[in-house]
Amino acid sequence: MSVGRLAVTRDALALEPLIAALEREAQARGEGCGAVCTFVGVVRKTHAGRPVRHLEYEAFEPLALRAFEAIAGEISAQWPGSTAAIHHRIGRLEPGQSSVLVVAAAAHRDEAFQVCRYAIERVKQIAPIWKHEFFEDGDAWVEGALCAPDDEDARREARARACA
Amino acid sequence: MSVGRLAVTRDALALEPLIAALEREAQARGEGCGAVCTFVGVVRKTHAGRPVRHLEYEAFEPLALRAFEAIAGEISAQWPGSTAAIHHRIGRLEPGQSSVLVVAAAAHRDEAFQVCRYAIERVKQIAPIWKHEFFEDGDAWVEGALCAPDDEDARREARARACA
Amino acid sequence: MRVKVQLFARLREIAGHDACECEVPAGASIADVWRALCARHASLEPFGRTVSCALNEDFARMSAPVREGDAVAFLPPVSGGARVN
Amino acid sequence: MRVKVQLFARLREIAGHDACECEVPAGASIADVWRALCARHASLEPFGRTVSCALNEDFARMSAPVREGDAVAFLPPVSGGARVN
Repeated sequence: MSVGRLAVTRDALALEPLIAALEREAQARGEGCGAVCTFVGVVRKTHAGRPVRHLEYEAFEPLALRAFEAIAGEISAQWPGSTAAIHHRIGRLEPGQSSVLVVAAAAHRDEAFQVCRYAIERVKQIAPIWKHEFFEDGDAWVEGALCAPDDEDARREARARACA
Repeated sequence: MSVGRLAVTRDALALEPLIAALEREAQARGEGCGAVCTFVGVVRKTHAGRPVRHLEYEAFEPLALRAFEAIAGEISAQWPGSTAAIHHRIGRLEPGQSSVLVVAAAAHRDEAFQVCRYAIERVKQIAPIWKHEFFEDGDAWVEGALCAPDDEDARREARARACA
Repeated sequence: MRVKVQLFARLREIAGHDACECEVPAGASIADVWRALCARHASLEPFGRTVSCALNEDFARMSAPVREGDAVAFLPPVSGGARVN
Repeated sequence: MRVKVQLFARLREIAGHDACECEVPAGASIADVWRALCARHASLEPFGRTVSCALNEDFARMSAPVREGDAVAFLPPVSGGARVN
């Protein structure tokens, strides 16, 4: 496969090749996927009303890949037959640029939506990737919860958000 | 805008230009979208175990566009500030080809997922587009529910599927 | 008076054509047009319970009145009701 | 014994460097490495409640034992807990 499913990269993200790769994989494996759900995170112009000049994403890259692998494993266990891809960009990003892509492929749309939502929730929860916002008049690290991949409450919450 | 947000077309569908158009629009309008959720429906190799040779999608095109406009209106009313695009392909499609694209752009991911899911549920419910499956050994029209755009039960069900 | 009739998908296949004209009395509704059509194509009749309709390229109810030259479309069920999950 | 320490994001900025080495006694845990680090950078101490850690590029608990030459990474909170909606 020319496009790796899980990646942390300084390059611009591209959605179509990732979708194509998952579709080829699903076709090769069996009946092919019938539904693809994707999520793209985009840098906004403002945060809480303050104009954003740019962002810097910093990652502990090998551990981020391990986190993505853990998420892919959780997905395979809960939604057998589905596949997910996760690409996160790091470095300097301008408003309008994409910071993260998730692609989920499954036989039916219910599953595709659930897998995609679960994946992005888990990425935000456990991937060691930090966002540094630069405003006209200062900067701020965006910090939420403790990065704890084994925390069952967090997994439950991600599942709840994914499954209506 | 070079790409119309709502379309019924015999041409191959393309996701990236549609996402780019919605992002440009959101940027022009205000703070830009922070989240894009998309759905792609793909022709599967099999249906209920029977190998699919190809599909034919047939539409009442002007009415399908009216249905898409109605869906976009429902979305604007329920999720102000979000936008959605819907492209449906018609004619002959082979397994692996995309039949429908939905792109939803919003400030945050919760809303983007909801809008995308709502849009595809409504497309399946009310767009006058019919799927004709051709198997090795026969063919079948795929028919579900009555096409009733004002049916409140259907809208409620689409909302329930969209909002966890 | 005469109205134009458009048929789609399975209805089109059963009738053997995608367009025709129907003669209905003044004051007729879309439901009357459907009955006139079924009088010509008896095999359409079982679909009366699940058919929906459009009038001049907009969604309409079967009870809507029609006028000379109107375009009435009959639509079989669409796929959305099918519960695949 | 000596272990390598990696710091990220806000922790890196506060310490003023992204890597250093710490001397800890045999049998030390990652928590002991953190304490040794805080002894050198007092301003890191308030982050002890929210820090998580990795050992040799895999997730680990603060109670995990370390060995000579191990690479310990300290991670500030990630964004996922923030409730924007």
